[in-house]
Amino acid sequence: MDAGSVLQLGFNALSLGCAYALVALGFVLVINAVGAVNFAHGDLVMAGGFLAVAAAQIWPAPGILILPALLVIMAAMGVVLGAVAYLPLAKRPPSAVFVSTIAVGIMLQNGANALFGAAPRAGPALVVPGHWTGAGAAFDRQSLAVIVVSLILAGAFRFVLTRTQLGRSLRAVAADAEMARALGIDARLHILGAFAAAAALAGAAGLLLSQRYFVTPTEGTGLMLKAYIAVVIGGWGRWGGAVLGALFVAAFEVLVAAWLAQPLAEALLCAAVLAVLFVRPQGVFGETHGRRA
Amino acid sequence: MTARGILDAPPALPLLLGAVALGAYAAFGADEYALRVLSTAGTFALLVMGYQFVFGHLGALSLAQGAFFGLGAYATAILSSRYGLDFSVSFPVSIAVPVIAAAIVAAPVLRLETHYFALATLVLAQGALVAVLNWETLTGGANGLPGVGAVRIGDLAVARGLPMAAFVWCAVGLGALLAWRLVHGASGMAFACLRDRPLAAAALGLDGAHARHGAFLMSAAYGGAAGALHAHLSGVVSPESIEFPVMVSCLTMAVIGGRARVAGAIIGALLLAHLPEWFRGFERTYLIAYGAAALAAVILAPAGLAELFERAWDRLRTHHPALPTPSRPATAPRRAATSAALALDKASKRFGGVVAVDGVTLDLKAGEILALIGANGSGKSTLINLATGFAAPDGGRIAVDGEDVTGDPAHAVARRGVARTFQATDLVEDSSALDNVALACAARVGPERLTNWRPHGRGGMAAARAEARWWLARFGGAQTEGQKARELPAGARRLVECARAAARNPLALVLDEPGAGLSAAEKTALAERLRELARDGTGILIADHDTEFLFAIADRVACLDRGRLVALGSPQDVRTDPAVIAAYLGNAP
Amino acid sequence: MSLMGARGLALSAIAVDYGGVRAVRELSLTVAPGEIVALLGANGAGKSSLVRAVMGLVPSSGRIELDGRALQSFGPEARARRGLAFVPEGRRVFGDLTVRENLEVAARTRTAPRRARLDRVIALFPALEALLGARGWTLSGGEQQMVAIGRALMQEPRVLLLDEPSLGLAPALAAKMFELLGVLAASGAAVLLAEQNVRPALAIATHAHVIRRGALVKSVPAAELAMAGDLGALFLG
Amino acid sequence: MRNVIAAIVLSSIPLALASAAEPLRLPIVVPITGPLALEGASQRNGALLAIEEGAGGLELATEEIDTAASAEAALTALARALSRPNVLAVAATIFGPQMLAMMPVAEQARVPLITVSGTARLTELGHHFVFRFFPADPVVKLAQARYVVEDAKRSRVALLYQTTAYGQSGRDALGEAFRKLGASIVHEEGLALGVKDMAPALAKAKSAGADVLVLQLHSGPTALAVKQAAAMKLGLPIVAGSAMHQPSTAALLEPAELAGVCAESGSAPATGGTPELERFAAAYRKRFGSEPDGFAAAQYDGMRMAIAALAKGARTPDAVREYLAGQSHQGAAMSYRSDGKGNMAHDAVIVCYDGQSRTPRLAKRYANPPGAR
Repeated sequence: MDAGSVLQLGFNALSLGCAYALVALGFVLVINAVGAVNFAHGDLVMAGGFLAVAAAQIWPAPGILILPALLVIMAAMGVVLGAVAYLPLAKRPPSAVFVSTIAVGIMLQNGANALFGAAPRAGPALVVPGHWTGAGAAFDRQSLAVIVVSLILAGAFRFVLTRTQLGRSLRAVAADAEMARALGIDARLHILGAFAAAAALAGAAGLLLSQRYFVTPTEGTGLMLKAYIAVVIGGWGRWGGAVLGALFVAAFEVLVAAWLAQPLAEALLCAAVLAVLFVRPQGVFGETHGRRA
Repeated sequence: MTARGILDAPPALPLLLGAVALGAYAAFGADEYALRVLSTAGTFALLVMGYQFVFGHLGALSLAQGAFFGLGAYATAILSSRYGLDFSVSFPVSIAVPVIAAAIVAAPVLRLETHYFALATLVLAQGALVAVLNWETLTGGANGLPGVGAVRIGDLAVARGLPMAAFVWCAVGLGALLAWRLVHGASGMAFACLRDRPLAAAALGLDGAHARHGAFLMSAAYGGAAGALHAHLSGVVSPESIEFPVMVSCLTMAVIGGRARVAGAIIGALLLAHLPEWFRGFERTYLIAYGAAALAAVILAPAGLAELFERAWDRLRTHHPALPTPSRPATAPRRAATSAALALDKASKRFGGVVAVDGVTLDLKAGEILALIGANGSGKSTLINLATGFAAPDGGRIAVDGEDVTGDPAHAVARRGVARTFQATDLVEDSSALDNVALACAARVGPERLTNWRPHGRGGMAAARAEARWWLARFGGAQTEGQKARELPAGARRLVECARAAARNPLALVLDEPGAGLSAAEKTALAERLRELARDGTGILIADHDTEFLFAIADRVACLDRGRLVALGSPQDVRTDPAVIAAYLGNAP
Repeated sequence: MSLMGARGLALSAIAVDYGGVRAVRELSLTVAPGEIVALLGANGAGKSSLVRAVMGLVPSSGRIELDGRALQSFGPEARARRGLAFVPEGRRVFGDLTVRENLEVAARTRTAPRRARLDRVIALFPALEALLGARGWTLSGGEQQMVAIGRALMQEPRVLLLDEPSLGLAPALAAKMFELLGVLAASGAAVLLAEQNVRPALAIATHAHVIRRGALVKSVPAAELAMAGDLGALFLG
Repeated sequence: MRNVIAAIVLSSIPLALASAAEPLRLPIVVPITGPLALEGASQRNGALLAIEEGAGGLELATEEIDTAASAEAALTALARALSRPNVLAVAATIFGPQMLAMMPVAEQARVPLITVSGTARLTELGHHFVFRFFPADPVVKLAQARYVVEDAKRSRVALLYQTTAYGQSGRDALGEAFRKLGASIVHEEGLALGVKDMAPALAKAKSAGADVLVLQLHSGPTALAVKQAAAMKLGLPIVAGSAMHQPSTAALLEPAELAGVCAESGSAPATGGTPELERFAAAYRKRFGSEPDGFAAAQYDGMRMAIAALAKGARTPDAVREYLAGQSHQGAAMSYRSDGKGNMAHDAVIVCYDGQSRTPRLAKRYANPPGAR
């Protein structure tokens, strides 16, 4: 394979990895906020994709203009998810939340199938189509837009978490909800906020993925598993780790698959994850301190 | 068994009624379709029963149960459709294959905890799926293996419909009986303790790693059996049999039915296999209704339907089973062979930059009560953890009855004859006070027996309970013995924990703040019991904040200040020691 | 006993039950603005339960009033917003947040006042300035304690509740901490201090209450108790 | 909980009432959820259209029963279908492993299954109650391979297939066909259903020196591969499997991206070609508001043939089976006649996109290609 192809594949992997990173960030947000895995997270990504498809039908605008409205609608879905599938089970072991979110995922998946049908759908293009060529590779504008939008959203996410009072409060609730309440922070509201933000990120990822890779009702579980792997590789509960983990997963999917073969890449990813777990059970980048099991 | 006797065995009557109702429905009320759903529910019931060992009883979120199911199904499909082998051969092999796979991965995987364990098992399952999809010569690839015939044992073929449903449910019945025998009584208590209170379990000498290993293999065995039956029921085994949705169904059934009850596995499987069928009338949206129903079930009965029914049944029963007559322990208290039941030699422990215990040398003589005092943060708890194996010292040695146990895990130290209580009482909340103590009685004779995954008779637990009543009464807990631990007030919990530790007849009994939450009268009674135990030869190391209480019972008092032993001597001497007063009242500014 | 109109914190017949066992028995006391009230007693005596009950972190019965307004129906977050601040046992600094974030998160106010408050806390604990970017979990015990107290001060509370603040502090650091509480009280805060480090607590307190098994056994001006010769007996029996 | 009980009671009412009147039942047992729902929905629509057209005054009844994704679920769905009285034929799943599970049960119940599944093995196991109205893999894959070799004049094949039943069955048939035709497969790679980026596989195909790209992928992945090949300017002609002829696949792509792409199918109703097919396509568009594909047409034809048997007086499933096995039927897509094993369809078409529109033109028709039997 020539250098141009390698460059091309690296570019593709980066674009895919950036979209996965948004998925993983939302996933890790809920883990940090409530200490439980949201099994419906992949289905939220799928829902975001279909919402983008529907929005583009109503208003045929570039995806970038649809994005703000999508974020709002998805955030509302996240609040509902948190209120229905988490709050009633807040005092139960995390496995109860696993199952409640599995149930919500089933509803989302079949709801999408009933509303939109089973056919894969293409979301709206983010920007005007086109590409630049250079160094033997084609840099698709959509993929570049995916990278840019992901970076902006991940950056905004980071900014909110680290630079705003809202973000600090969210992280304080995640670290020690009781202490946060003693500081005057409404823990329930912030937990719902975490679900809202996670769903919004998932929806954004859904929009970004839907144009290039299409969206089908059944793809949620696969995306959830990828996010799960990314989050554990990156160190349970670490924001930066989740992003790097997502890039790692995408690199396997594209680069290792190109080097060897797709099924082999999949098997090797499994092996790599196991190796990481056995050698460094706290993840490649370590686990956040003071996590709640 | 008399009618009253049947009522006494809590699960027997409803289970019997349930089985009869199920049988009547299958035999008279069900058409082929209903029998199919019933049979499918049966295979899942077996799968979930297996899953309960690892997920329910030991609380480890394995995501490999679906893979075990798939491996069993593929083993049956390959053996019976390729080689036409008899059920009597293919079935045991189908159980063996996942068990062997589990045994291979167990050592590294079981070291991992919580979500790391979950992900490792998930990734292994994904790996199995990739292998099944791509090793086409063996597995038929994505097309799978068709032509798995009906169950055939010798000349006897089990026909589709009622015979197969009966066959599956006989297997469910046998599996349930075995599962129940494995996890009821003392073993069940031991698993509950390992799951909910791992520290207390280690203090009782229970080996968590060993138990998890066994549970993982058992779950694989049940998964393989369920997969084998599934193969015969479907006639085709394709990768869908090993894909993630199988695992998701299993987990959902276990949570909705009940994590650690055999009946929960059956109820969960029956309900979730039938739910989508009930909603078929909604046609294209029936799975949305199914999801909503599953969500409602987990919200309304978060501890599982089995427990919901159990509570309702408990409320219906007006009388409670008679408890066994208290009996004195048959074994004599252990005697230390050397003068020091427990000895610390220059033991040190540091956390980060802080030295919590700093070169402490201390002997606990057999038959002596040694009090440990010191302000909060002075290192008492760390010292106790070092002495009982709950923390490994950074320097120095620890010996029990003259034998070096430095660095041994807590359960091994406990097995040498060290018992302890915890500052925050560490009881199995869902068990009665009596059973909490009975577990210690059962664990005294061979704690390894409780977690070796072999069926046990009923007798053991009855004898343990009888003895536990004696211990509990001795520690003033007679009137609370039937109550669940979580319903007990703090003082009663302390006493149950003390009784539990004492019931192990230890060489060394280590008590961490046993007096907290006790009334004056209770403390007096406790002091009396401790003196008796000491007279029997037990060495007692006791830390408490109530110095009045300590000085009254101690033979010697040791005072810690910031990790160092600042005083050791008779209560009178220590009481007036300036170093002790300084340690307690704080250094003047 | 009518507490209406009293300034500061007034507790009346506070009782805390843990599953049938009384950790605090019908306990009443007041803390006026500018006053430091020490709550003394061995561990397990009920000091911690009382302080947590006042903050709303454990359910209790009885009346809790701040400047004459009843608080007991509010959750902890609402009590915090009404002027209560809490320094918990074990500090409970948010490990994943930096020191600056730990402090800022407590100031539920606009940016400008928040910055001013931060400056004031730094002025009180100059050692924190160099640590502002450090994560909570990397701090030593003493540093964490400074953060925990600083965090409470960021709320500009009218009532400061402290649960064993000197625990695990080196003597010199503990002394500084106590000194600081005096400064705070002088600026008008009501301070309720649960402490087992008796002498330094008495040195700064205006009033002292000794608790044993959940009940008040002695309530006297602090100076009086500090003079008493039987101080050791109170704890060592 | 009360809702659940209410749902049980409500859903059992139709069961109880059903036995009162006895319409002729043609249940539709196909995947309408899960990863095969797209193909299953085409089947369902085709069958529904056929049943709704009626049978000259006969009272027909149907019921959609989802087979989801597993063989086990398919068996349960079939058992549910067969639990009603008067079931004369079943529109059965496109998914091979599900068919393999259902066939012995149908054989035992003596009810014919009318399917469009391509899996070769279905009709090689000696079952007498399976009727396949879509050309089997050996037929369509041979057509696909012949088009590559004979019309496109290519001989160095890169073959990408899905690691699913559809992909692996098709790969086997393609491999055999290319071997027969003397073309060499220079690159072959299996792709999982969740794979998002096709670039690695395409790049390898190119560097292996292939002169044609042959796809045996599902709808979404086919579109992805075509789209990425266009973006990469791969420059290879693409001859894809039947998923490419589905209008929902073409809808994912820009017409320009489709230039030079061909696909096999049993028929291409969206393209039309014969009056019968155009009439079917018009009726389908009117009823469902979407474009029909070859699966829908084949399932429609199969059900129409069964209904023709009813119109001719067949009142037992055995009689319907006999009619299907012995008679010929002029359907919308082609004329059907059993080869003795239940293979009813023997024609295949190749359609190609011209880069101007999303509707392909008919490039080649392989009527009853030799070597298919």
